[in-house]
Amino acid sequence: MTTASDPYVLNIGPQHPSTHGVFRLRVVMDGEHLQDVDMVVGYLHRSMEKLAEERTYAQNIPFTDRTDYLAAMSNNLGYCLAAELLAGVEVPERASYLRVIFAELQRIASHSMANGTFINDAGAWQTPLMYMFREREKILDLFEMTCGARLTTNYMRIGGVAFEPPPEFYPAVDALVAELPDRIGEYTELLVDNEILLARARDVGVLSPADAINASITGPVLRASGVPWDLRKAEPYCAYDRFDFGIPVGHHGDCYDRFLVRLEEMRQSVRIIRQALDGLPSGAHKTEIPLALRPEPGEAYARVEGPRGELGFYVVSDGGPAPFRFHIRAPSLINLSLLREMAVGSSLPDAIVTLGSLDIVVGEIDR
Amino acid sequence: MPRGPRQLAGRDVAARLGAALPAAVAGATDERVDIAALSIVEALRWLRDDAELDAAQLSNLCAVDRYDHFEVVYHLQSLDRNHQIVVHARVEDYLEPELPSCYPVYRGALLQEREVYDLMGVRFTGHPDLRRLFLWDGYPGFPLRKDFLQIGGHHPGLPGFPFETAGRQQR
Amino acid sequence: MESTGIIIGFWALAGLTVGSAALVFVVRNLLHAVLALVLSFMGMAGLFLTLSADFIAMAQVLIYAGAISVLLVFAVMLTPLASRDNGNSLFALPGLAIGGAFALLLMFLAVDVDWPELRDAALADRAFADTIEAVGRSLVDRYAFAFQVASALLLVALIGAIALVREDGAP
Amino acid sequence: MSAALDPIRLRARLAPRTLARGVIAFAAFVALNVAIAALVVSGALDGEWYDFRDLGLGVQQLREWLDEQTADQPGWLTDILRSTTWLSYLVTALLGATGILSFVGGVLLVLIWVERRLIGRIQVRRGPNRVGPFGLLQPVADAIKLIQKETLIPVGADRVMFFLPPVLVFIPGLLVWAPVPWAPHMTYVDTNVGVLYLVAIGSLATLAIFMAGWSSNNHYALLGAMRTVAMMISYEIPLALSLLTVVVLTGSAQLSAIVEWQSVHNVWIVVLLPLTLFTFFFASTAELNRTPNDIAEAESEIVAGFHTEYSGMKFGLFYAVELGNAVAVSALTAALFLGGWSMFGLQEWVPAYLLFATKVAAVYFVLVWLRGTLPRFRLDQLMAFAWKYLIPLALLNLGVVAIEAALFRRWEGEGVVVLGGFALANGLLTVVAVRGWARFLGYAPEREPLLRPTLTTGVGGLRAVDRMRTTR
Repeated sequence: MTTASDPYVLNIGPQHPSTHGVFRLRVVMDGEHLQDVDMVVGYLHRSMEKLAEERTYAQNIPFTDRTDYLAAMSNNLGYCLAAELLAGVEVPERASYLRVIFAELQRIASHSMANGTFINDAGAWQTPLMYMFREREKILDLFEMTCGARLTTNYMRIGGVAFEPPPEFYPAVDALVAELPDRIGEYTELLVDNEILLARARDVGVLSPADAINASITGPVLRASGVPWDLRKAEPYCAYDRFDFGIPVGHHGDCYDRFLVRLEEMRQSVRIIRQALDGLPSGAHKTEIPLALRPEPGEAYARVEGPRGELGFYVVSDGGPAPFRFHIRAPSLINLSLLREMAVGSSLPDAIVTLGSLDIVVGEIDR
Repeated sequence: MPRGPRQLAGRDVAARLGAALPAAVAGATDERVDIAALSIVEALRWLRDDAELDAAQLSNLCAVDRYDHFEVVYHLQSLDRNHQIVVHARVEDYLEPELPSCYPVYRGALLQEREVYDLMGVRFTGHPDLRRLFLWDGYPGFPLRKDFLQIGGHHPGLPGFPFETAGRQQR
Repeated sequence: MESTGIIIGFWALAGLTVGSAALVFVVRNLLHAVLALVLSFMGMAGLFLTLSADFIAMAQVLIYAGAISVLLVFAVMLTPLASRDNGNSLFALPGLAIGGAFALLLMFLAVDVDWPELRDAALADRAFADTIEAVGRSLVDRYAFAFQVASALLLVALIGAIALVREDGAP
Repeated sequence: MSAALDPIRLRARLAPRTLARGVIAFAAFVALNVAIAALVVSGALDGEWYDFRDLGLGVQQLREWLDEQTADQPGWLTDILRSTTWLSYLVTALLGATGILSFVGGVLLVLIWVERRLIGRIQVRRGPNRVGPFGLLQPVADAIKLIQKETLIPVGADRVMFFLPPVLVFIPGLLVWAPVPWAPHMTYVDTNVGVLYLVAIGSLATLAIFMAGWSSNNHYALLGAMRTVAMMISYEIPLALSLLTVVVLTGSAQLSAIVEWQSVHNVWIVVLLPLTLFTFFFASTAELNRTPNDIAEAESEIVAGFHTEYSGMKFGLFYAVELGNAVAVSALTAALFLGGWSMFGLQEWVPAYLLFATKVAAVYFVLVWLRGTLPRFRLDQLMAFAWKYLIPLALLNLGVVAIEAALFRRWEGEGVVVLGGFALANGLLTVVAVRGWARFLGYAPEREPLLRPTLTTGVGGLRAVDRMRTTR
C-alpha cells in the first residue's frame, strides 16, 4: 500500500515575502517537495534597452540606476566604462579612485542587504537584516552627501564622476571604514557558527564549479562554488590593479558558502576603500567631453564585477548621438539559469533559502 | 576599433578555428570572429573544448537588429587563460530569423536565448524551453527590433542632439 | 445528582453529545462530520465532569478531542476525494442496525444495574476524593494485567500500521 | 563622542532641579518601603482581607461572610438549588473570571507593546514610540485599526469553518489560565488534575488551527495547517513527558501543590530537573509557533501559514492568542520550574503575585529574545528533533526521576542532602545526555570543520579549482 498525494501548483509570488520584488515562481509541489520550478518574470519590465536607443549616451546613465536599484553605483560605473571604451575617453586618475571608493561602498551596502535578506529567508525575525541595514544606511548617507541621492545615485559620468565629494565626506567615510570591521565581526559572531543557520544552509542548493562556469554564473555565487574568478583581478578596470585585496573562494558551493563569501567580500571591500582613500590623487574629477557624444561606428563590451556578478554593458554605435543597440548583461537573471536544477527535489524551505542565497534584484532581471 | 582589455584578436581566433572547422568561419575583423549561422554550435563547442582557446563560459549573448539581418553576439571567456572572444553569427532571414541554440554547449544560454527570442524574435532551434521571458505569450511583435512601433517612415533612433551645434551646455 | 445546577448541566451536555453525534451522520461534508464528532467528545468530557470524574474528563479531552480527532482529520485529508460527502454508504443500514442494537444493550444495562449500591460502595472507598491517585493505583495494581495487554495491543497495532504503509525501499 | 559622555548633555541631565526631584522621589520610595515593611513586621496584616500580599484572602473572607449571611435565611432559590453556599460560589466564580479576563486582556495589550519594543531594541531600532507615552497606546491603535478593517472571506472558503477558528483558538487561550497559581490562595480552579488539564487544553487549539487552514481554500494556509498539526502532535509528547516528570517528583498534579512543594523544600525544580526544563521549554516554543520553531507561519516560506487569508480582527485574535499563549507558557515555566510565587521567604514580605509576575516576565523576555535572534528550523529537522532527540531524552529523564522520587519518599528526613545529591546527579545527567545523545545521533562538529572561504589573489577557472583542491 502506498500513500500518494496529487501534485499541486503553488504560485510563490508575484507578491511573496521572499521573492524580493515582483517575481513569481510557479512551483509544482508534492506535499512539501518541489517537483518542478518555473520562474515567471517580467512584471517590472521597462524595456530599458529600447528606451536607451532614443537617448544620448549621457542621458542613459540614469537608466542604469534603475536596473539594479540596490547597486546603482556599480551599474553607473559599468555603463560609463562601456561608453568610454566605445568613444575612447580618458578618465583622470582621481576619478578612477573615486569610482573605486563608491563602487566598493556600494558593494558593501548591497552585500549587507543580500546577507540580511538571506538570513531573513532562512527564518530569522528581521534582526540580522536590521543590523546590516544600519551600516547600509550610513553608506547611503555618504552617497546622499556626495550626489544628493541615496538609491538611484546617477553619480558616474562618461569621463569621470559628477561631483567632487564634499569636505565632510572624508571624516565620515574614515569613521565608517574604521567601524565596519567591528560590525562585520558582529555578524560573524551572531551568524556564522549558528547551528540553525548551518542546518538550514549547508549542503543546500549546491552548485559544482563545472556547472557554475558552464551556466554563465558569476559573482559571489561562482566564487562560493570554488572558482577564483573576480573581474577586479582578472581584468582590472579603474585602479583595481593598484590595491591589495583577496578574492574569497568557497569550498562546497552551498548557500552557506555564498553567505560567507559575501561576508568576506565586505571585509575586502573595506580594505580597498581604505587603500583608495589613502592614495587618493589630486586632480580633476572629470574629463570634459562633448555634450552629445558621437562615437565612431563600432561596438564595445565593458564589464565590471558588480555585487551580483559580471555586470556587462554591450553598446553598439552607428555614429549617431544615441546608442544603436544597448544591452545589459544582467547577472541576477543569468544566475537563475540553474535555479531549476538546484531547487527541484528539495523541499520548499530549501528552495526559498536557495533563492535567497542567489541574491536576485528584480529590477535587474526584468530591466 | 576599441577592444576590451583582455580580448583576443578576432583574426587569430578565426585562423585557428578555420584550421579545424574551415566551413565555420565566415570572416573576421580585429575584434571579432564571424561564424556561419548553421555551424555556430560546432564552432562554439570547438572553442569551448580547445585547450588553447578554452572558452569555458558564455559570458554574454545578445542580438543586434541591423535593419536587414540580425547579428547574434556571443561574448565567450576563458577563466583559466583569462581572455575573451567575441563571436558574431549573422542571421540573414529578417522575417523568420532562426539560429541553432547553443544550449547544448553552454547551459548559461537558457535564459539569455529566451530573452533574445522574447525581445528580438530570433528563434533558437533546439532550445529546450523557448518561451517568451518578460512579455506574455501572444505579445504582438518583438520590442527591440528597429521596426517595432514604427510610425510612417520615421526611423527609430535619435537624429541629433538639440543643443549640439550651440556648443557646450552652460550650467 | 443532587443539585439542580448539576441536573441542568447534565441535560445540556447530554443534548450536546447526542445532538452532535446525530450531526455526524446527518452532515454531508466529511470534515464537518469529524468536527461534530469532536463536539460530541467534548460533551462527553463535560458529562464526566458532572460525575466528579475529573481525570477521566481531562483524558477524554486530551485523547479524543485532542489526539484522535487530529488523526481522523489526517485520515480524511490523506484520502483522495476528501471533499466528497459521506452519504450513500453501503453500510448505512447495517450500521444503523448494529448501532441501534448497541444502544439497546446500553439502555438495558443502565436500567438493570443497581446504581445506588454502587455509588454508596464507591463513596465508602473515598474513591472520588482524589481520582487521579485512585486511577493510578488501580492501573498498576488491580488492572495491571489488562493495562499491559492493552499497551501491547496498541504497540502491535502501531508496528502493523508502519509495516503496512511502508513503501519498499523507503529509508 | 557618544551622547552619554557629552559634557553639555551630562550637565543638563544633572541640573540641580532634576537632581533634587530624583532625590525626593528616591526618598519617598524608600519611605514607602520602610512603612510597608513596618506594617508587615507588626503583624497587623496577617490573615486580614486587606493583606495585599495575598488577594485570595480577601476573596476567601468574602465567601465566608456571604456563607454566614445566607446560611440562616433559606429562600426559594436556596431550596431549588439545595445548597446554601450558592451565592458565595457564584460571587467567587464571577470575581475570578473577571480577574482572569481583565488580566489576560490587559496583559495582551501591554505585551504587544513590550514585545515590539524589546524586538526593536534587539534590532537596534526604537520600536513603537509615537502613540501615547512611550508608544504605550500602540496596541490600542492597532486594535482599533484591526476592528475597522473589512474581514475578507476568500471565494470558495467554507464560511462557517472560516468564522469559527479565531474564536475556537481564543477559548483555550483563556482557559489555560484557570489553574495558574498566582499566590497561595489565588488560584481560580485549583483542580488536582491541573497538569493534565493543561495538556488537554493545549491540544485543543490544534483542531481550530487546522480548521482555519483548511477552510481558507488556500495552498499556503493548508500547508501551514498541515505543518501545525504535524508539529503539535509531535511536540505534545515531549511536553507531556516533561510535565509528567515534574508530577512524579512532586507527587501531585495540582499546580498549587507543585509550587507549595518547591516552597516547602526551598528549592526550584529547575535546579533539580534541568533536563526537564530543556525538553519542556523547547517543546513549548514549538507548540507556540515562535521562532526558531515558527514553521507553521513561516513568513518567508508560506507567507503567514494558516492565517494567511484572515484579515481584520480575526487576524488580530490569532495574533493576540499567539502572544497570550507565550505568556501562559512563561507562567507555567515560572510555576513549575522557577518556584512560582515562592522566593525563599521573600513572599512573606512582597506580594506573592508580584514575585510570580516578575518570574513570568523574565521567562517571557527569554522567549522574545529567542524570537529576535534565531533563524528557523526546517520542518523535517524539527520533526526529527522531536522524535529522535527530545522524546528519548524525556523518557530517559522520566525513568531516572521516577527512581529518584521513590528514593526521596524513603529518605525524606535528610531533605537538603538528598535534594542536593539529586540536583548534582541530574545536572550531570543533563550534560551527559544532551551531548551524548547528540553525538550518538551523529552530531560531530569537529569531524567536518567549517571551511571558511580561502582568500586568493590569482584568478582562474576549473584548473585553478583543481589546483586549490590539491593544495588544500
